Amino acid sequence: MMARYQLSATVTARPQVTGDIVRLALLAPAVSQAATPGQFVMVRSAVALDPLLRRPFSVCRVNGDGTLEILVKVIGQGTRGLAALKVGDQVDLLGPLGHGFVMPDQGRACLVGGGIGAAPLLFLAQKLGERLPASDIQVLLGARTGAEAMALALPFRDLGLPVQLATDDGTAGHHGLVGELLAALTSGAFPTQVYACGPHPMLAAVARISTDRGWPCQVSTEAIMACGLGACLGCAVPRNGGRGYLHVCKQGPVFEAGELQW
Amino acid sequence: MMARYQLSATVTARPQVTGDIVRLALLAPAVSQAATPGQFVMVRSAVALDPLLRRPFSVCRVNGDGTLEILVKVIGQGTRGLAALKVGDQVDLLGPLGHGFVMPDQGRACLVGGGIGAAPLLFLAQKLGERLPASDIQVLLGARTGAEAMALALPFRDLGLPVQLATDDGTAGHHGLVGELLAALTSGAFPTQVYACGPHPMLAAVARISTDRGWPCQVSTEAIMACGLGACLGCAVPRNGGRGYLHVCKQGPVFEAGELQW
Amino acid sequence: MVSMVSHDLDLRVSLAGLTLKNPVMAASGTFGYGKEFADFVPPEALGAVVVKGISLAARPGNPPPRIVETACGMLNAIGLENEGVDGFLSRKLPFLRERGATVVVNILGDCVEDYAALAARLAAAAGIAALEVNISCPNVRHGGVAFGTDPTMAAEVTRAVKAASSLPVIVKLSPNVTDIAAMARAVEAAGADAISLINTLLGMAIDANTRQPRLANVVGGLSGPAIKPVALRMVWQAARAVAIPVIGIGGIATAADAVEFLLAGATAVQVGTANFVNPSATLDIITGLSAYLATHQIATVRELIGALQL
Amino acid sequence: MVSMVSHDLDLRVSLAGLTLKNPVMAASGTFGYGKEFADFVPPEALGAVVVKGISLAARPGNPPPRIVETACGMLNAIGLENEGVDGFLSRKLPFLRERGATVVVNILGDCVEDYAALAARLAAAAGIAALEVNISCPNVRHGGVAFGTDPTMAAEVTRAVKAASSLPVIVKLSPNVTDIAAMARAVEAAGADAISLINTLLGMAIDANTRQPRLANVVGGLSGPAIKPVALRMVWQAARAVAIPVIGIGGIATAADAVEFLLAGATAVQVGTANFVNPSATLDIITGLSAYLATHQIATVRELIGALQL
Ligand SMILES: Cc1cc2nc3c(=O)[nH]c(=O)nc-3n(C[C@H](O)[C@H](O)[C@H](O)COP(=O)(O)OP(=O)(O)OC[C@H]3O[C@@H](n4cnc5c(N)ncnc54)[C@H](O)[C@@H]3O)c2cc1C
Ligand SMILES: Cc1cc2nc3c(=O)[nH]c(=O)nc-3n(C[C@H](O)[C@H](O)[C@H](O)COP(=O)(O)OP(=O)(O)OC[C@H]3O[C@@H](n4cnc5c(N)ncnc54)[C@H](O)[C@@H]3O)c2cc1C
Ligand SMILES: Cc1cc2nc3c(=O)[nH]c(=O)nc-3n(C[C@H](O)[C@H](O)[C@H](O)COP(=O)(O)O)c2cc1C
Ligand SMILES: Cc1cc2nc3c(=O)[nH]c(=O)nc-3n(C[C@H](O)[C@H](O)[C@H](O)COP(=O)(O)O)c2cc1C
Ligand code: FES
Ligand code: FES
Repeated sequence: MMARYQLSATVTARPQVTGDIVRLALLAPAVSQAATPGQFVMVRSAVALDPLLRRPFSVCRVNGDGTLEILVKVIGQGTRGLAALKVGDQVDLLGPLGHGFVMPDQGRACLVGGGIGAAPLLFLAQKLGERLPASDIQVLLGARTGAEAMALALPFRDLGLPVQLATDDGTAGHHGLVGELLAALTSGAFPTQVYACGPHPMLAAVARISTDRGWPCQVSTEAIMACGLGACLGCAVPRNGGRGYLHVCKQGPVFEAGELQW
Repeated sequence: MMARYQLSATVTARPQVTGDIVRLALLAPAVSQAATPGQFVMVRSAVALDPLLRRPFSVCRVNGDGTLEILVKVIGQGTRGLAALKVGDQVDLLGPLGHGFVMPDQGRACLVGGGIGAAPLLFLAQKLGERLPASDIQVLLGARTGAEAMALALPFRDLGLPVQLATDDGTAGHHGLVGELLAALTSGAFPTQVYACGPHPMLAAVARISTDRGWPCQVSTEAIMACGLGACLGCAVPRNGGRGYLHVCKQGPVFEAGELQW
Repeated sequence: MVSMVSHDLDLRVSLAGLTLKNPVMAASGTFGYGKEFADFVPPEALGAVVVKGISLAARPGNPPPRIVETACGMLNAIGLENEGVDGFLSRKLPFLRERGATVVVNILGDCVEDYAALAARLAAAAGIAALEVNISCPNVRHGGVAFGTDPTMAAEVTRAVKAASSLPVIVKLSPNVTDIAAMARAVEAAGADAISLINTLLGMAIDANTRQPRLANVVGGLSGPAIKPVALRMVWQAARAVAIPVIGIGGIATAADAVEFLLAGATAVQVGTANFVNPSATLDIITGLSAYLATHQIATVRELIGALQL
Repeated sequence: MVSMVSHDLDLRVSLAGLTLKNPVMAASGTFGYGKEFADFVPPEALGAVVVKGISLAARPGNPPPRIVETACGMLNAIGLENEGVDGFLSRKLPFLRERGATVVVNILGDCVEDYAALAARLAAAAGIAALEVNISCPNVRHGGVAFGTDPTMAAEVTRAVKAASSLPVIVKLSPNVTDIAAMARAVEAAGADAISLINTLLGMAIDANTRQPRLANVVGGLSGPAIKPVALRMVWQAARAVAIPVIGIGGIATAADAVEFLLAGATAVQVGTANFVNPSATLDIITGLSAYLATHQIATVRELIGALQL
């Protein structure tokens, strides 16, 4: 088991990514150094007891200066509080947690992200880029609008990776689902490993397409969490074949698509 | 019944008064205009549900620019949160509430404050100054230390009022209790009305001294409050003579000393 | 796409023979007698105003401290301070009657006869829409606890109140019981026209530094958002146990909270502690309910009652 | 004037024939089997580690969602997922035994015989200090609710467990009852060496937008700071009703919270939901207790037990 830390981290930057997504850079050298792609951190900003529980966020980038970055999309009370943080504020950070992506040393990787699901894929792309030539890493991103898709794609493009977009409203890239981009890959571009993160229906589609074509597929999943440490058993997801449950915070968040019931 | 308001007020200034007291200036023209000395406001700063209830604070000054000021002494969670506010932050304000000081048009007033109890007396001094010559308004302030006493006395002195100090540690003024300053007044300086605010034992002493000498005495009291509107009946204090209870938020916070059981 | 409250939206609900203009009531003990909140809420705008509990004779209440804040909630041990039924009728009721508010009078007594006498007295007065029988307040040694935790005694009080008055009778249940469904069934069988729940959970707080209880009464009633999950569960259980309407109470602070209780089976809700946090809470919830209906394109709030999807 | 933890400060308490190095235990279901928290808390530093509830056979638990946050608390409906007693003994217990932790095993069954069989099985294993009998978990239809809300059945389980094993037996009470003192007396009479309380309050949450329950199991157990006032009241009532030691549980997150429970009559406390908020909560509370003793110049934590000033 890797070391995990609980510490107070300072917000060193908080650029707005889209209307409802901010990027938080958190100074936490130990966590930043220990994290691997697909792992997550649990964050709490309240001084009071409401909201009570930490909220989980994928590590989306680590920097040489000891910071790690997360993308926070505003959903409810917890994320609203985090998105309202200012540079210099402190958060309570727990991590790195969970089982991340397994990375190959060769082959072609295809990263498929839906909306905020792009977050862990960015860190993955960062690390894959150290192992594979950029031309062997494809990135497919789906988003609601072109503006959101462009904003999410930007850091991938900064890594020199080609990104294909799909948007719900057709204002950038393919007008439709990101799974359709995956399904449309031509034989020369077939991946030897698919990585996916996004809303459940998207993951289910990507898992089905990958299984149909015989492409190994790793998915990063979500569940409501309390402890993040494998203790509370709150974060259960059904195991494939009806044989009980897996726990997202410990056996996941990254699973082989075949391990889960879709 | 005077009009009462619930509104969102902006913090326009927050000077630190002493180590654990800050002054908050809140932009709330309607409340600022309606408030009379001895009245209070209830303030809430949390966006979350903890802490849940508003906290009561005496109006300590109103300004021509539509702001009112409160002094906040850090005691627990609620006051800690309020003291951490920054200029530009919003608070939810309810007020003005309660029954304030009754002010004379002639005679000699003596204002006796203990620590943070100076807060409502400042507003009182401001308004008394419009009715009485400064030489007929005496201010006696008690505090733990000289530094605290000086800080609390400053705005009274700015009004041109003479202030006598008593400190627990003897580092300014009389080494002892503020009640002793009252008891030591000489006949030429006898007040026709005593006004007091401070911790319960101090109020009890001031009430006893005043009663002994036949000086009318109004005290501003505290109780834990929920509604501030006379509805919950939480803020009860025993009525003199064992005949039930009075309610601080409605019949008070200012009472004739003789109304209360000491 | 929520526009202003549309006039087509129907917030009316029927309860114990009454038609309420909307399902949002102010809970007993948290709204005084309406006048205290009149700067913020016109009492006639509410489904009903449930007044502070009234007894036959005036009661002074408990010594202070009477309240203490807890995590997302508060404890109170007011001790049922009130002016007595005569004081209520002469000094409190007229304001609400003149405003045209729907008035529900919360009553409490030390014995069955007290409840019956109160009911008879109030039935003779004009301007009262219903009685709410408080058998659940945990603060007073006689009355409260005993009636509210025993189905037989609860039924007895219910029968006595029904017999003494022609007003609709709402029986307010205590949550401090093993089987809330049994309590609900008992008072239904005894003739209750509706039930309301929950009253406060019995709780306690201690000052670690002084080593003393934070309430002079030692124990008190827990209310506020902290208790909402327990209240919602009990409303759901009670609503499935009886055919009479259920009024949901406990930690309701927003329109979404109110919708949760309606979905669980409540016909109306009462707002208590939230009035202290936001004096306009009841009005805000009414507005929020209209917005909810508009957003979800539901014509009447009655469609929500018991509409939980299992 | 609080200096570092002085070696003169005595945090030891005695309980059910055990001497605990301090009164702070980790509560069942919130601390896994100790290993999950080992990066943050050496399990041997705690008064005891109460492990997740164990049944005879493995249980898969409830479908998700299993948890939902509520105001200052959370609901859980884990459904008692566990590997069964064999899995526990072979895969979970060794770590705690090797670390020298004081291990309390929380057990649960569907019938009296299950409890007896579990007790016998665990009594034969090395490294177990005591059993905690979970008669109170509200999540499972058989077992849980019925045993924990009926004094006769609770007594029966207690007797069976005592008869089947020589280990000290702690019976963990459910708060979902009218009369907690009666439950405490019933299990004391049946031979319990100590009682622990409270388990979770039965609660519910609904998503107003989807109209569905937020837990797949519909109802779940409420825990966290929200329930502290109820827990403290029940601990106080139970401690006055029985002579055996009481372990206080419910919303404890700070040393001050722990002191409140000790003052109310608890000999030790368990920390549950707070472990999720702050993985070091148990250690922080131990440190805070030492600081409290130093500040108040109290030589032993035992002086606090039941020292509420009425
Ligand atoms: C391993 C993991 C990694 C994640 N990575 C990111 C990320 O990089 N960026 C990001 O913006 N979000 C991420 N999330 C989702 C994020 O944790 C939730 O959006 C957040 O917890 C919602 O909190 P809230 O208080 O704003 O909403 P709440 O008010 O708590 O809930 C709003 C809604 O979201 C649901 N929800 C609550 N908590 C979770 C949760 N933990 N997972 C899924 N749904 C939940 C609730 O059921 C509810 O319907 C991740 C979740 C997991 C489990
Ligand atoms: C009419 C009135 C006017 C006041 N004016 C001022 C003022 O001008 N400046 C100022 O700093 N303070 C004033 N106070 C006191 C102030 O309201 C309390 O200090 C504050 O509510 C404490 O909140 P907290 O969350 O920090 O402490 P908590 O954590 O809530 O409590 C800490 C301690 O303070 C006690 N306490 C809590 N609330 C109150 C209360 N309302 N009154 C008395 N004791 C309480 C608690 O019992 C506890 O022992 C006034 C109180 C009243 C009733
Ligand atoms: C200060 C206070 C006083 C109360 N007085 C009464 C009362 O007189 N009669 C009664 O039936 N309930 C009384 N209650 C209970 C409330 O009506 C309500 O049932 C309870 O507070 C739960 O709702 P809430 O969480 O919205 O506050 C009182 C509650 C509070 C907080
Ligand atoms: C996720 C979770 C799982 C739990 N599992 C068990 C269990 O297996 N056995 C048991 O007796 N209590 C269980 N409990 C109850 C706790 O041990 C404790 O009694 C309760 O949570 C109240 O304490 P708290 O407010 O400190 O959490 C569980 C609680 C939670 C939150
Ligand atoms: S979040 Fe607690 S086990 Fe996964
Ligand atoms: S604070 Fe509610 S009546 Fe005074």
